[in-house]
Amino acid sequence: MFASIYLTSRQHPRGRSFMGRGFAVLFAMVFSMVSLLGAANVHAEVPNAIPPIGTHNGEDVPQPIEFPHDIHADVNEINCMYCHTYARRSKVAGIPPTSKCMGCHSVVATDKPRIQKLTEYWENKQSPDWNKVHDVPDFVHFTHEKHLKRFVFENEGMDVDNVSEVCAFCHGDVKKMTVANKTKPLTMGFCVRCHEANDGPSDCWKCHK
Amino acid sequence: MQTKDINENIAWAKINTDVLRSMENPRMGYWIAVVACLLMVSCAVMAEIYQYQVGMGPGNLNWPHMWDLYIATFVFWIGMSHSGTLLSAILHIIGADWRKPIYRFAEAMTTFSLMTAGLFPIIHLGRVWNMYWVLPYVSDRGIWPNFRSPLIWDAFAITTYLTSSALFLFIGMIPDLAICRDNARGWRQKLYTVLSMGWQGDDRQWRNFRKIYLLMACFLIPLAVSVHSIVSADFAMSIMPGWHITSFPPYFVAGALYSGCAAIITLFIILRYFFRFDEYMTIPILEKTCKLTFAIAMVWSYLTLIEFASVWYGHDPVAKEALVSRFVGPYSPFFWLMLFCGIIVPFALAVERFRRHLPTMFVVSILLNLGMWLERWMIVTPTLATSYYPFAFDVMWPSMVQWAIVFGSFGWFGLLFLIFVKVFPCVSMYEVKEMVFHRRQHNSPEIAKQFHRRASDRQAGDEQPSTGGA
Amino acid sequence: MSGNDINRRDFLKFMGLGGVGAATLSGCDMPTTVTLEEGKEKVVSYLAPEEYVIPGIGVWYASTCQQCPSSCGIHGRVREGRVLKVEGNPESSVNGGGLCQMAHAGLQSHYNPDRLRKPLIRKGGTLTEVSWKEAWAVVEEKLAASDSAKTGWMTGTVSGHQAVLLDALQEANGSNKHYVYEAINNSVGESVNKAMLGEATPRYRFDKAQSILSFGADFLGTWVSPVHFSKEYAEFRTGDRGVLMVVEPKMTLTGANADFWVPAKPGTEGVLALGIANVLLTKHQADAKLLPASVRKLISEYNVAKVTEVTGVGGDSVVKITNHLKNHAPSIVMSGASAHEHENGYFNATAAMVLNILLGNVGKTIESSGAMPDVKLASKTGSSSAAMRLAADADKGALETLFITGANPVFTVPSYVGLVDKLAKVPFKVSLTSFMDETAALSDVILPLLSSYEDWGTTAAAYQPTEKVIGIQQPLMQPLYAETKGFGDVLLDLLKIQGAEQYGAYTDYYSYLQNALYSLPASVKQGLSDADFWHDSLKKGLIKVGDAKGSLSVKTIDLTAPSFEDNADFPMVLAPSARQGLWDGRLANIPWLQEAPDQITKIFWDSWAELHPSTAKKFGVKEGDVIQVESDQGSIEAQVYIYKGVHPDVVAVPMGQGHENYGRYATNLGVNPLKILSPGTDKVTGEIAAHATRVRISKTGKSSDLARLGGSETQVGRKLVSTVSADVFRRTEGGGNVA
Amino acid sequence: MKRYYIMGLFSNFEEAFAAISDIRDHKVPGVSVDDVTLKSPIEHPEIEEVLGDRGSPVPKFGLYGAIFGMIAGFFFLASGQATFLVQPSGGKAVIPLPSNIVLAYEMLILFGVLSTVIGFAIAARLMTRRHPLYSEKVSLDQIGVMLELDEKNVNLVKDLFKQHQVLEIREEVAS
Amino acid sequence: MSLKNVLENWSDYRKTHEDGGHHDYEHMWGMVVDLNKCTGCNACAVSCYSENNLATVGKEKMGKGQGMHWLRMERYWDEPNVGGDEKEFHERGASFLPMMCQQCNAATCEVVCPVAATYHTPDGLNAQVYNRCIGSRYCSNNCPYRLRYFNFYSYYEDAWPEPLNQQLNPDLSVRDKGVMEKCTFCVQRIRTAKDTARREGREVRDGDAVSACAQSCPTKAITFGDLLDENAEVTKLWKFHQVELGKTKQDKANKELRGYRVLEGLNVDPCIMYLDRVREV
Repeated sequence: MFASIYLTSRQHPRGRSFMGRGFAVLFAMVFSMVSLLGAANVHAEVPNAIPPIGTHNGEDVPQPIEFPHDIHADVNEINCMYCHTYARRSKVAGIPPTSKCMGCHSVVATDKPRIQKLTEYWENKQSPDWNKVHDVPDFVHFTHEKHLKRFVFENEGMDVDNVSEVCAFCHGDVKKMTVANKTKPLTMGFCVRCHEANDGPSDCWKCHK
Repeated sequence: MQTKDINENIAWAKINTDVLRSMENPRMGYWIAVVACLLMVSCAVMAEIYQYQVGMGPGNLNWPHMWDLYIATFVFWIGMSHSGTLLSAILHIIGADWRKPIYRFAEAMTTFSLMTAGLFPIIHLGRVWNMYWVLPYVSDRGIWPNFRSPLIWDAFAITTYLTSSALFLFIGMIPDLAICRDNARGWRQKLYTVLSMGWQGDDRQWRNFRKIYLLMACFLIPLAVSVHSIVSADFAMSIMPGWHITSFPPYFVAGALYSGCAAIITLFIILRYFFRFDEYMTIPILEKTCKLTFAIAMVWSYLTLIEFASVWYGHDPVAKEALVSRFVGPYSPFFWLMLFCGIIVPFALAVERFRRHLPTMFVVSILLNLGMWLERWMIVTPTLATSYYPFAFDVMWPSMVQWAIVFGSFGWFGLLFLIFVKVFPCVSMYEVKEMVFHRRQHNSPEIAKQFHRRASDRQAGDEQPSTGGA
Repeated sequence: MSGNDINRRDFLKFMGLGGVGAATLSGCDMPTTVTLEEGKEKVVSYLAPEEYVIPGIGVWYASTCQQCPSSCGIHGRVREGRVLKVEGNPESSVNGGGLCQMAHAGLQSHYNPDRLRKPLIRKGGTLTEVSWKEAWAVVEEKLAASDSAKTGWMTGTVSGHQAVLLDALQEANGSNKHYVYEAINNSVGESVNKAMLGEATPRYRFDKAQSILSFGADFLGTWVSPVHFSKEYAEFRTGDRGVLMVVEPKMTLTGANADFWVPAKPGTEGVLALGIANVLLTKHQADAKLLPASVRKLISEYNVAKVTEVTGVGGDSVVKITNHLKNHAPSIVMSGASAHEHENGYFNATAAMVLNILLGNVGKTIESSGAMPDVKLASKTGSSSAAMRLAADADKGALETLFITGANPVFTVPSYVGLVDKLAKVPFKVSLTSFMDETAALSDVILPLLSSYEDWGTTAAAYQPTEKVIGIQQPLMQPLYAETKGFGDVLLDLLKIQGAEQYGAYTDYYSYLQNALYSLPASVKQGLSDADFWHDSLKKGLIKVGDAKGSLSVKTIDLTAPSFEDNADFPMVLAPSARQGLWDGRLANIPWLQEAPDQITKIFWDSWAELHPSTAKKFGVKEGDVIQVESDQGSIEAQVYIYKGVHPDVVAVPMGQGHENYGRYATNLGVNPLKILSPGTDKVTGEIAAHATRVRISKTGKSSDLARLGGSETQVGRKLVSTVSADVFRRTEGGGNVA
Repeated sequence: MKRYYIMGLFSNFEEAFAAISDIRDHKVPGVSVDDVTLKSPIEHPEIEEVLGDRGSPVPKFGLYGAIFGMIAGFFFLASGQATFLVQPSGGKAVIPLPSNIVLAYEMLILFGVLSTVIGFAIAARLMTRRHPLYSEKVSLDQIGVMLELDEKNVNLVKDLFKQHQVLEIREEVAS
Repeated sequence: MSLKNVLENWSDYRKTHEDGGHHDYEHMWGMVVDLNKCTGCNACAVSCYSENNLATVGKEKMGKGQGMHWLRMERYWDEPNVGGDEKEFHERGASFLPMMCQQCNAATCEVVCPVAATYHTPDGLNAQVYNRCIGSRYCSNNCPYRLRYFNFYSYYEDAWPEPLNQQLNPDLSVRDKGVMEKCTFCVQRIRTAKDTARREGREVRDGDAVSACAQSCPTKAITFGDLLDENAEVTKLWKFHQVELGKTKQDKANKELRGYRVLEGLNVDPCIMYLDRVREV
């Protein structure tokens, strides 16, 4: 964990680092609180990236349909961006449209209760209202597009199939969850440390407008 | 007519009893005062709660009047705080021992007016709940306050000043607290035992005590000066006509000492009257204070005129307009009242008959303080009303919300002070004892001589000293 | 900024992602800056999105603005199914990318909280909400009962296929009672143009002109097509910069931009024009062969001295104007509301046109603008006489059913007409409107219409500079309220009631419109297939239909000298000035426009009375005092604003305020000057003489600060706006040596 | 051999000083003036002349505290500013000297004062238990002369005190 | 260690505005307002209201001077350097002046913010970070143009009754009480332009980013663009009128050229150039 501290307080050209190592000790305190909940997981799969540190145990969020991320992403190894298709093009990742689900589930596993519930939705032409799990304050303008560019598409040596590892930076290991729940703090400190470790922009107006 | 600062034949024991008496069984008047202060404070609290919930709008703050009474009153209270430093530190260093009976409450005033002043920058914030963001704490967000901002300088200066002056007050009180400890019963004794920190008046303690007291005095004087010049920087560092004035730092310092002394006179008279301190807070001491005040008043008046002159001859049209608008603009009545209270009224201090007449002095000192408060208002507001940009010219009159909070701040100050006078000795007993002792020595030189002889030819080791009587 | 080719209805069915949620900087709840509780906000996903719909990314769609009759082309930014912003459509020849404040505020009339969400019908005297079906049943039944030949329509300016359907409907009804009413109109000007040039709306070439003389034509603010004229004004001002001269009783936005602003006694503009003509003839030997002898004789009577005596305009000013006109040729002379709305309004307009003829502008700076190839699509421009006709017809019981849409006559027609009582004689009144207003309040059935951002339609602007276009009005988002319907759809339904079988085929107006566009001549379609043409025109937001260029020729002119008499009890004249922003009051319920200060006085959220300093001195009133303006028809009270932009004999009160029943933002705000107009119409056209009312003013003793933006009327010596002379400008930037 | 604390209370400085100077003049063998502690309600100006000059470390504390405060203050601000680079504002330098100097000045005083106080607390042996022979009279108006000495000298000193009109003598066995 | 950082980059951290500032600017967004074309029609102001979620505050508060007009259309009756105010009428009409934040490069507002909520971005913009602002209002006091506006109330609570709130622009925050705000040169549009450019793998071209006011101006009196872009319209205009950044007084070869910056003598170095109003005199 201390290693991570030194990583995050690494020097950048023209001293572009939020925090000097001088404050590493204080960081140690800040982090240790966070990391009591669990050590930061290191992602070897993602080159040129230092994953953000920090964990959070969010309570379970009830959803109209308990969508099993593990089955889709882990067992069937469906790429995250197959369903969350807007992520690479827009600031929002987007919840897959019901039509997309039906694309498969009109034939696949139609006997499962969840699928029947879904079909029901589809038949009376409505889409379920999902409850937002990863929410940031309204004055934070996070864009998925930019982050995917940095870590996936414009990141040589990065295999797009591993995109889930990049998603995991902020969304935790969704592969292991059924209904996603929040496992990263998503606080400003969380963002800032990652930005500074990975040489992200330090301009306030990048995120706050 | 009394001419001596103090009657040197007061027995030390009497000093103890007199002062300790003042700390006990409060009378009706005291409780009335407390209730009155509580009421004032509650007005302010209600106003602030309303403002907290609704926003700064109800205070009638508007574009371009972003600051008004809050900042003016803030400067006023900061100014008030300078008196204590003046009396205890400066006069201590130059060895004017007439300060001794009165510096204690002056210092208390310093601390409490700072505690009052400190509230205003917080009150005037649009988002009070985020006020801690001005502190330079290390957060994992990696953001810092903007150290260029004079408001941050204020934060630093005020905390420093508050810490130092509170410590100064406390350190200076330790021997007296020991006295209290030795005479008190019950909770008071417990309290004083803790506070007096095991003071037993042996020579080691006294020796270090003298050193630290002198040293802190030395620290406090430049601090006091810097604090108020920093407060003046809030204005002088801006580019606003009527604010961006070179002579502001000394001007503010002078104004601060001025209002401080005026406040001392007020409290002097009040305490003397209520606690029957006629033997300690004597007319001659009052007179000396008045003379000092008069001198400072003249300095201030001079700087005021210099400010006008410098703007006038500086010949910056915009700055000139701002100045003229103060003289003839919508706020001019208050401006002229300020000049009257600040420059004309103090001449009453020059007249001995007035100086020795307590009621007159009371009224005068109140007027001076009024003048000083108006001065601050007349610095803040007219500039906002007329500045570089004609389209933004505007006249704004503060609403009840602002007035209530300003009003309440006096209650808050009074409350702190009332508590102080009953819990702590508001006259420094040990120093009055010193004072009396010195006067005695001074008036009976032969005793002193004896000491000198015995000290000088000690190896001669001749006859036993004849004991001079105290 | 690309529109897209899809079936827009389907697209608009989709709910937006994240629903309604603009970011809010929550102040008091500190936690928001740290973490947020999960599962608080909802995320609604699409049912079946189109490829190009990317949540979080705005798409621009073209449409046409309906805020005022000049119908500019707009682009609307749509994100997650909500329209967020409108901008000018650069392709539109009307406004070419620019927009006025009223157009921007279209958003707030679309999202207005006071929009009617359900139909209302009058049950026992009070209007009560019912379902559309129920309301429509009432309409059907009433129509069946009534004599369809006695069906009247009062509308605002209508054009395009709505106009086509409306005509068809009235035809089916066998009725010709269509009253096109606009309180702010150029009807006098149009009739004069028609009479003298043979074209109601010729094209004014400001870009070509070197000098403009305007008799109260506020072409930058409220006259005909403000945004278009602003665009041309910019060209007029660049290069070898032209000179703008304005003659009007009260400074309008145009006057505020004039190089030379002259107030003339109200109504005497024509005389001033003749005076200028006189100077032209005597000093500049202008060629007057186009003018009949009678006119020349009349002109010769009006020498400078007499003109000064009648108009109160100094002789030097007359000469100055003339010289400018002469030295900066070619020129344009125009006349507008404050010159038209008099009993001798026609005379004033004619006199202005006479100047054009004398200066040889006709054909140079005043060109023929041709006509719509398909006349049925052409715009039906409004007039105020229409309201008088309506009142008369209603009075003599010629109307059994009256449909009112796009107009609020009860608010804008002077009270002396007694329109309220006369309308009471019409047994069945239907209002087609999005808002409850004074007129709707009187009707028996109110059918809420879709907003202009939800509805389909086509519009042909009355004033069209280059080749004629039809503006496409396409929905920018799905309707907010289920119980509302488009104007076109209502017309179709009515037609179906009338059993006009050729319309039975169309399920809704959308299909009708699509079909109508398909059936446009191939020349218009530029050889595109129907579908492509449809998509293309949706994308552009307009259809170029080409034009039949005509040519202008000076027709017969005849002038009769007017006479002016003073009125001792009512020494002053009321100028109910139109204000760009609230228009004729129809936009008064839009907070943006109420909060945007008036361009001249910088007063917001209120009415005011403008006085000249000398007048104010005479009556001993100062700024902010409340004065009473009294005519023989009643009186109004307003705060005084004093400046040197108004004629000393004139008190100017803007129109648009003083609503009694028009939404939360407009009701009980300010006063309505139109209410106290005294009887009088233009002798020739019968237009209401709104600028001719004689009034007297008196102090009420009340006084308060004006609700006005800005602390100073002057720059107090700072160099904020610095002015250079036109000569310098021409030296440095004239003749095309620009960056 | 037992050690004793002994304290004599005098009515005024003269007598007390007289007693002390006798001790200094070795009137009592084996008792030096350095064992003498003087307890008084006020500080006598010429006290050094009697007890000899006993120095005080407090000023050093003040000095070092001040120096530390200034330097640490400046670099604390500077490194804060240097690591918070979104801050460039108003065309001013990232590390602006005027403001940093002002703030360093405040830090100088703050730390100066704090360390002075700490120094005082240490040097003056504050927050230690009061001496068993402490007497309230000292805080009132009497002067105490206290010695620590061997049993054999106790009576000699008592006599000495008595010579100088001592008002009261207290003694206690030192632990 | 950051102390090392301080010492290593000392000279860099000591750069001031006169030395070209600490940033190596990527863009320098600037504007030209031609007062000869401006008719004072207010379209820009309302466009700004709709683009930037500006709250309408109603008659009473607006009258008290608590309005939120980021872009205010000013109107003056006098013509200081032409004279003629003593005439009986305002013969040369009014002087209109659209006033929005001047995005000063040496902004006095930035210096005094206690929490650095306002600072200078690498785009040469004068940023205001709403969620960092604590509402000391010092910036507004120190703005010579008085172009900063404060949320004296929670305006958003009653400025957008349902469904008006559906019009709010999700690209920027809606401000709550106690926060200072001001014209941002439509930073959200600049951001969109940059993103699009990046998506298409190219540099930002002139005209990609247009502020709401510039876009809606009927007479195109307002030109917006990047002053570092040689081909940008603004840059050309600034060149043509021989106005340069970083000067307190423009020494023009041709004194008759119209370009000037309001109150530029104050050395705040605004990024908006105004062109003189022109009249026949």
